[in-house]
Amino acid sequence: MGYRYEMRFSGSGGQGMILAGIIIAEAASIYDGKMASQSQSYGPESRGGASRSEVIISDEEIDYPKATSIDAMLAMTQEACNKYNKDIKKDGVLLIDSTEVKNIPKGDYKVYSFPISTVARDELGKIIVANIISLGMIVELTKIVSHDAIEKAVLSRVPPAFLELNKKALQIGFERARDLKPLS
Amino acid sequence: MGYRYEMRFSGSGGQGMILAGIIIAEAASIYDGKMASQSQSYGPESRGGASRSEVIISDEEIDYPKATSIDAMLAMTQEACNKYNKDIKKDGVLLIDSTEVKNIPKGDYKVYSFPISTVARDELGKIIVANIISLGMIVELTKIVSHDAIEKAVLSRVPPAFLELNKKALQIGFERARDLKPLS
Amino acid sequence: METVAVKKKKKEKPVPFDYSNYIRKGKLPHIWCPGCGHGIVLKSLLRAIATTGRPNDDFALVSGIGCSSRTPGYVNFNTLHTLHGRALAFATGLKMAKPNLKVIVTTGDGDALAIGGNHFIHTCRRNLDIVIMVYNNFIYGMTSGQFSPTTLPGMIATTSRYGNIDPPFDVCKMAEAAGATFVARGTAYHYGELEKILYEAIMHKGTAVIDILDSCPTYYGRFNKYKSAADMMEKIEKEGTVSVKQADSLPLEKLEGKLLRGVLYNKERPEYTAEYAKLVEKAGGSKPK
Amino acid sequence: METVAVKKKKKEKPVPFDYSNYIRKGKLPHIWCPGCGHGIVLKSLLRAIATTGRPNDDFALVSGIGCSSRTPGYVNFNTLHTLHGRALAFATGLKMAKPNLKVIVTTGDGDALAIGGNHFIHTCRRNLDIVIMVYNNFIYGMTSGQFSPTTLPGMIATTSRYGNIDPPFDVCKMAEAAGATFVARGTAYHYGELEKILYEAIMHKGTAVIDILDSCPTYYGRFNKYKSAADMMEKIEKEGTVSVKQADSLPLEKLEGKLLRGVLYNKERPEYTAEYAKLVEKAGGSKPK
Amino acid sequence: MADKKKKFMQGNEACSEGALYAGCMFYAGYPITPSTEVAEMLSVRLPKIGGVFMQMEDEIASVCAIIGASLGGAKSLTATSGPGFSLMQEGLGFACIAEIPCVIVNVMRSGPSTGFPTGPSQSDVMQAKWGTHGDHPSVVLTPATVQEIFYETVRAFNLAETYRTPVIVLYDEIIGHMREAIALPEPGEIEVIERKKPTCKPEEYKPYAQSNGSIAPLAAYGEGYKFHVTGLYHAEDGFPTNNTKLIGEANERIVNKINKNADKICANEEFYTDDAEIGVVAYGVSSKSAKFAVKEMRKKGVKAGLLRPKTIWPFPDKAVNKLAKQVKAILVPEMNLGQVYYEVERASKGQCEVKGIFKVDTEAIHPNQIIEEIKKFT
Amino acid sequence: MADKKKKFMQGNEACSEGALYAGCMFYAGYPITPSTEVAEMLSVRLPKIGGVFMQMEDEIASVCAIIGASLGGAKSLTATSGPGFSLMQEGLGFACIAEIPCVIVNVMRSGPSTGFPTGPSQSDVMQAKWGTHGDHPSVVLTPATVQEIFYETVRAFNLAETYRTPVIVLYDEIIGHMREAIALPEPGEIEVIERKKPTCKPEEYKPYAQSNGSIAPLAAYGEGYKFHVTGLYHAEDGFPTNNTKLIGEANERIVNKINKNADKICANEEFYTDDAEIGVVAYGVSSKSAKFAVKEMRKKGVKAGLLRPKTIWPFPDKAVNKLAKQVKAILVPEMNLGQVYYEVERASKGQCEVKGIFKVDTEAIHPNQIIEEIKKFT
Amino acid sequence: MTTTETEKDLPRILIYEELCKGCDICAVFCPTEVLELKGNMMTVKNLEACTRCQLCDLRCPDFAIQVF
Amino acid sequence: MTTTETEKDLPRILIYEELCKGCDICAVFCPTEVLELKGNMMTVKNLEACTRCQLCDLRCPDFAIQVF
Ligand SMILES: Cc1ncc(C[n+]2csc(CCOP(=O)(O)OP(=O)(O)O)c2C)c(N)n1
Ligand SMILES: Cc1ncc(C[n+]2csc(CCOP(=O)(O)OP(=O)(O)O)c2C)c(N)n1
Ligand code: SF4
Ligand code: SF4
Ligand code: SF4
Ligand code: SF4
Ligand code: SF4
Ligand code: SF4
Ligand SMILES: [Mg+2]
Ligand SMILES: [Mg+2]
Repeated sequence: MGYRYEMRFSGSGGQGMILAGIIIAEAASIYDGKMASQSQSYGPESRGGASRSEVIISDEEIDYPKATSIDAMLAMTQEACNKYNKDIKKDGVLLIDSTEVKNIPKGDYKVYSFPISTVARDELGKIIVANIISLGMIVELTKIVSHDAIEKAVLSRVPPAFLELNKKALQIGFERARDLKPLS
Repeated sequence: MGYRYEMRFSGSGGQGMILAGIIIAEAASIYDGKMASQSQSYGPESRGGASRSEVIISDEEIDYPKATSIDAMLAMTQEACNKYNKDIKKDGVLLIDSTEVKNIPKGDYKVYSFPISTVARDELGKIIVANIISLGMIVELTKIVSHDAIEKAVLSRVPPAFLELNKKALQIGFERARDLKPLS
Repeated sequence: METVAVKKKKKEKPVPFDYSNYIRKGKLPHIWCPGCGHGIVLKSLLRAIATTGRPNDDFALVSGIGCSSRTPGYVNFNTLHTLHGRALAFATGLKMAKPNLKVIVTTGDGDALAIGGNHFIHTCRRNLDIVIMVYNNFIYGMTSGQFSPTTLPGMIATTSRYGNIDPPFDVCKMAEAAGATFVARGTAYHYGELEKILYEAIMHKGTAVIDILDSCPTYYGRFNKYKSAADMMEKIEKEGTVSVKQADSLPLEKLEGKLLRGVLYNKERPEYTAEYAKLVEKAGGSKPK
Repeated sequence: METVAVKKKKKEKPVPFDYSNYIRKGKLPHIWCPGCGHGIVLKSLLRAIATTGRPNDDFALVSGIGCSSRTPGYVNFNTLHTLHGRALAFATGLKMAKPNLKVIVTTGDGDALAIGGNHFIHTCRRNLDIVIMVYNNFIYGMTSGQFSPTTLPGMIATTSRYGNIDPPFDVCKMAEAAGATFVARGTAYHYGELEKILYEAIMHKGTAVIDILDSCPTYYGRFNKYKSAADMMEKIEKEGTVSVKQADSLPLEKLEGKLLRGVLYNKERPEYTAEYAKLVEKAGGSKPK
Repeated sequence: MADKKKKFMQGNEACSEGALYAGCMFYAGYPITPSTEVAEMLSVRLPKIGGVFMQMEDEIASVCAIIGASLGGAKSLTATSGPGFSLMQEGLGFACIAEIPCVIVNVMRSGPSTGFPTGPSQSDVMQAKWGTHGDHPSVVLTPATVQEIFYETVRAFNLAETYRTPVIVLYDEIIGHMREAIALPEPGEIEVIERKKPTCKPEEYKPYAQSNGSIAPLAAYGEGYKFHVTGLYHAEDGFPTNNTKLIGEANERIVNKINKNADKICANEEFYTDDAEIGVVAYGVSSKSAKFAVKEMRKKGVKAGLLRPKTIWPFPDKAVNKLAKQVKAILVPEMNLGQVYYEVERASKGQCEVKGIFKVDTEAIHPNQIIEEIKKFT
Repeated sequence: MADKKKKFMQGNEACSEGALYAGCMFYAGYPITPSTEVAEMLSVRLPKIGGVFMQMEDEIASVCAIIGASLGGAKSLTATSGPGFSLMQEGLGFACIAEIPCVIVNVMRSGPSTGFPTGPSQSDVMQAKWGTHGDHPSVVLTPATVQEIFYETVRAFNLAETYRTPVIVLYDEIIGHMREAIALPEPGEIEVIERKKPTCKPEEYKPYAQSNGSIAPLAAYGEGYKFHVTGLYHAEDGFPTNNTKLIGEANERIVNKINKNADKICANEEFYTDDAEIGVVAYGVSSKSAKFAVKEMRKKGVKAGLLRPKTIWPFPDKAVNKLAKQVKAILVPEMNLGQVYYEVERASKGQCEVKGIFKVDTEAIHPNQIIEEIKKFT
Repeated sequence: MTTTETEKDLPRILIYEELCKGCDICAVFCPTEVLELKGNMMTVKNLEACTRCQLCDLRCPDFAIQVF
Repeated sequence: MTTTETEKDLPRILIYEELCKGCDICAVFCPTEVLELKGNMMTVKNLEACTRCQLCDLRCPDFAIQVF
């Protein structure tokens, strides 16, 4: 049987975590020819609170769509980080937005820290593209989908007026992740 | 085990067949100290159409409240007579209102015929007491409850203004049935 | 037509209206009690439909549950007898799926206004092209005489033995407030006026509500000491109402406690199927063959 | 109160209203989105309740389901958060069982008028002593922005991407037609006026309906290109309305397309629990200890 | 000569007498055949004792109103039949999750939809358990005589108060409209359980507090406790929670408070089951036919026996299983197309043959029909 | 490089795509989490093809409207979740007795009552069979993947038309909101069954005619047939009847037309059941966990096998019974407190142990939970 | 069905026995007292007086009477 | 919670940080432009100008601002 790669995107409602999951799953399944499924969970109001989006990528039919042992996780808020880090597997990847996450969880996995929101605001002037920057970083760190696929997937999901902005955000993500070292 | 006496009162909706059943069952159970149950069935509109009321009298708990093998039946209309005469047992009693029932069913039971409605209208001036006349007749013919019990039961169910009328109707019933012979 | 009654010895030979094209063969007698007004209302409707000259298949009669709701079973149209209170919801689906059908809902005061009140106000709000005939006999006839949302205070019903304390709806006021664009009141007694109102209602494009004062001699009549079906028609429908036309010329004290008859409200406003057709056009769609 | 805003440099030290007696400890922040008008409405209600001087335990707040219906969870009264659309039915049972409770229903345009429309008109009909606050934000907020029975034609919602074609209810007109004896309209923007109306509604004996124009910036605002929560309040609540008092003195063209604010209808009519008490007396019963 | 203690009355009347005996002070309903007499009688009786009778706009409003009234402290009741019962399902679920005692009577008629409104059936018995969405507790009583309707209505109120849950009394048109002489007990003669109210300080009151399986007292509104009730999953204090653990526990708790007490809630009549070789499991009107049949068979020396559940939900698994061990076959006569039959099949675990006797033509099952089937196994 | 034939979409979106593929031209609904996306998507798509999208005042109106529209000749759909599904029960029964094809989607959330609206569950599966009053037919499909939601929605319309009955598509929030890439077939690629319309003369048309079990064609209103439809029991001509024999037959017929065709309607996936020694019966989202678990166990050499019903009602009695004969135990993982579990217990007839794995905390059942249970039997 | 004579110019009044329920409405509202209820059946008592105004037909709830 | 100085006769404006959702309503409707949104948090920009009119409090949906 084939492989099963599990990812989790977590943050607070409104940070685009679900969209991030959708984009990477679409990149994998539509543009990279793999199998992928994306699912999520949220509070009773379907607004606000900690939110998470999970993506499974595989080369065969995906049975169980939820994370069992996570290969890579993104945490954009402290609350989400605390609540959702438990299932990261040994040697897995945790990328945190250091703008928000101050207490770094301890675990048997690699933690990458980067001020994603700050960069989004200061360098791109739009905090809402923080999720796209993170996508670039996660892809660069994990190589789970191709640059080409993720770019196509991002561009197919954003309104025309924001194409350039998102392209730039993705590139920033790729670049900054390239030299990033895990905390030790 | 004890006896089980089954009666059926049938006619059209509005002829007081259900009331007749209630009265005799009440006579048996409240005033004669027996067990009795009364049940009925009617069409989807709970108005009009053929209607029937069944009474079971016994000296022990009554399990099945519907007629299985009828000891005595009253038929006030042709339709009811045709529809409901099937279950009369051998040597049972069928009393028909000859004002309405012209085709007399054939069976292994005794048929008593009497122009009940005509007498009610002509002698008492009120067709609605036809059911009370029939009660008197049925009681006289079957002796299933005492005269005293049926009288009490009738009087407890009618408005004060009509006490005399109903008393008279019942008496007429007793009397006319006394000398009535079954058709042969 | 009413006036014909007082002209004496007018012996020209009129031809009685022939209902046979509209009544389903073998379905009469209907289940309604002797003297029940529902039959009179039905006949007015059939004459009104005849006046339109449209074929029977152009009409759908939809009802809920109740004595009044038994109407569709007797008549030779597309007929649908549904759930208590839900006639308008079924009718809405049918009308939207087949906008060319003229949909007429025959319903009771209980069916339309008690359990069905929500569909009533929402149909009016949308101004969907449906005729709503409320056979208003102030009681739940079918279930043997409980008070309804139109029963007047003080009246007796099986669940108001001490006299009803529930205030009644004014059906017409409600219909108008909810958005109906044709609102009228008729009675079974004024069969001819009713026929005319129903004809207008059918010709109207939009939600048409007709509050039809009607009588249930078996329960409402009996409980409330009306002497007969005719007595009820006389007291409730004839003496209890005054036509809008007459109302203007009557002194106020003569109007007291009386309900107005006739067309009470009649306005044009975009009708829902028409609006929907525009929406389809906007979306780039077109009705498929 | 509005006028205070324009008086400059009026620096007396007023004491801000203290909500702590009415807000349940530890329940804030509430779940409502940034800029959601529901919080403003709630605050007006709490000040109105305070004005009555009655203890908290005299009040029951009942709601259905929706963002607006979350109100009871935050406040220190007898509180009941029920089923979508059914708040008034629960409230009716509660009020009849405990007539001394002042029952206030906090509901939304969807909760009260879509699924709950029938209970709405029947509560009004009975004139049961309940205050019905309709937090009218023209949308189903809780389910993420579908159009509601008060959404104006042309507006965008998740189920009306081509522009809404459903005509809206006039909540006040409906309430009056159905039988409510106190009918008013307020807005979150006019918080002070609203507080006064709510106070009057609470003091009123009978069904009191308040149509409260309110805003959902997250959906209605975003879909319909309002710039901000404040922008919605400005355009819909401030510019879109005129108070009944001002209305008289304004030229007709200034009133066009505007909704009236203030108490629109206020009449005495027998209230239901009072009528029921009379019925009990008539039947020879008396309230048991 | 008249038996003073006995009154001749209809099943539906016995139901309202039972409610009054149990202390019911609030009725809300919407008329529907064949249950309407319950409402009609209470509309006369309740005002006489200062109780409330409300005719609501529909059945949804009715069930919601009785829950509201119950929160106002009144024992409350509604009665309906199939179509109305279907409409009450959402409200019923609310009473389950919010744990509000109330009693719902369903006098079964012939369905689905409008069906044959004046005809009897037993075809809502599975709906009575599964009709509302989500996992929920079900307590459903199935009296079989007029007298028993009285008793079981009292018991329904008692169970509702004991377990803080809605209880359903389920019988059919035949029993509802049947008349028999019944004995009305004097006050105090049979037990009436009153609602447990809190005695703690208001600040300390937790309306859903859990201490080893006991059921928290329920305050009435307006009596100083000012608590919160919601149909969302909630914590012990009654306020909504997003905590998935608490949600899971809350759901299990409301279901288990009934299931774990099944032995106390179940009540069966065993009739000649001791030595039975052929079993009949029947409830309500069909158990009457079955009893008749069993008696007849016993007269003929056939060892037939009847197990008659008076509580149909929770289902008497144990009793049925025991019977299944012992008999060759179990017959299940029902006025439906097979409902409790499936449960008997399940609980029998293949230990004996299980055969249904189904009838949906709106006539009661004739005892002979059962006798014929019994004979096949002799 | 992109796979042109594949589209990445949500379960609820696949449902609306399936409906459109099947020829649905009418949707009426009332928003409710987590089903709302079906409505939202169809509100955009239907007008584009001249179809009708109606947002009704509530769920009762919605289900009634789709039945009305179906009588107008349109294939029609509504989608809802628990509370709305409870409200639709009476209407559902009408569609059953009047035999009007339509499709109802229930995206299950956590209940009862409001519960936890954004949380998944599988707790309406018994309600889907028994929710309405009276004996009635039930056809309920339980897809388990986004792709399958598409297929099963098409199949639901096909079954509705074939058997003239309402069909329910039942899945949970997880699958409804999950996204996967799915293949949308070209028109004609999978079968779409159109409604059989009468060809006889209008005078001769009997909308409920019975000739040896075949199902009568259904005319549309306004197309010349002028027939009568009622929720009362009716004769072949559609008019109400008081004839008890006809009533009984009518009720049996509508139930049997489904039960007798169960083999055609049932559809199971069998996964390693051939030689299985431990069986798992699971549907919907729990079958995903189960499959994962079975695969893991097979890797370890444990002979586990999964039976996955895609049609949950009529229940796959035969398949379960067969499995029960062969295995030591059947595990039934469900996101509820035991529903299909009881059916498996019943159908197994005591031939093997049956054990439920229940979870109602709104989190999917973890495969490890199933693995642990499987291990107990090895 | 009973029908009155049609000789000369007299009106012909048709009463459908199988439909008439004897509600008396036609008789009460007949302006010239032509009709009379006998038992449960409507009958013609004074044909001469009939004006053919049709009120009886128009108010009959049961499709039970016609006048030609 | 941030609170502005109370020295002299200056108003004291309390903004409850854990409650403020940064909706900007208070600032927009403040007649004297005392307030300013910074990020997601309301702040005081010009205390001097405050008239203690309370409009900010009265229109704050979140119980997040008070002026003494
Ligand atoms: C859901 C439901 N509730 C109640 C009933 C019982 N029911 C049938 S008809 C009716 C009232 C009918 O009254 P109305 O609509 O005024 O008609 P009428 O019989 O007076 O003409 C009622 C309560 C039902 N069939 N279905
Ligand atoms: C029976 C039922 N149907 C649908 C829903 C879903 N639902 C929850 S709230 C809501 C609408 C709320 O709108 P409104 O009452 O206007 O309140 P708002 O959120 O706008 O304040 C809907 C449709 C439900 N909970 N129950
Ligand atoms: S019960 Fe009343 S409404 Fe029904 S048919 Fe008889 S008279 Fe008419
Ligand atoms: S969604 Fe709209 S109504 Fe609901 S809390 Fe947010 S802003 Fe308010
Ligand atoms: S036609 Fe006129 S006059 Fe002649 S019987 Fe009829 S109502 Fe009387
Ligand atoms: S009105 Fe019609 S039904 Fe009534 S008595 Fe006259 S003919 Fe007969
Ligand atoms: S009190 Fe008035 S002036 Fe001061 S900050 Fe608030 S709104 Fe501005
Ligand atoms: S109005 Fe309240 S919540 Fe909004 S920004 Fe001002 S203080 Fe914050
Ligand atoms: Mg009526
Ligand atoms: Mg709203």
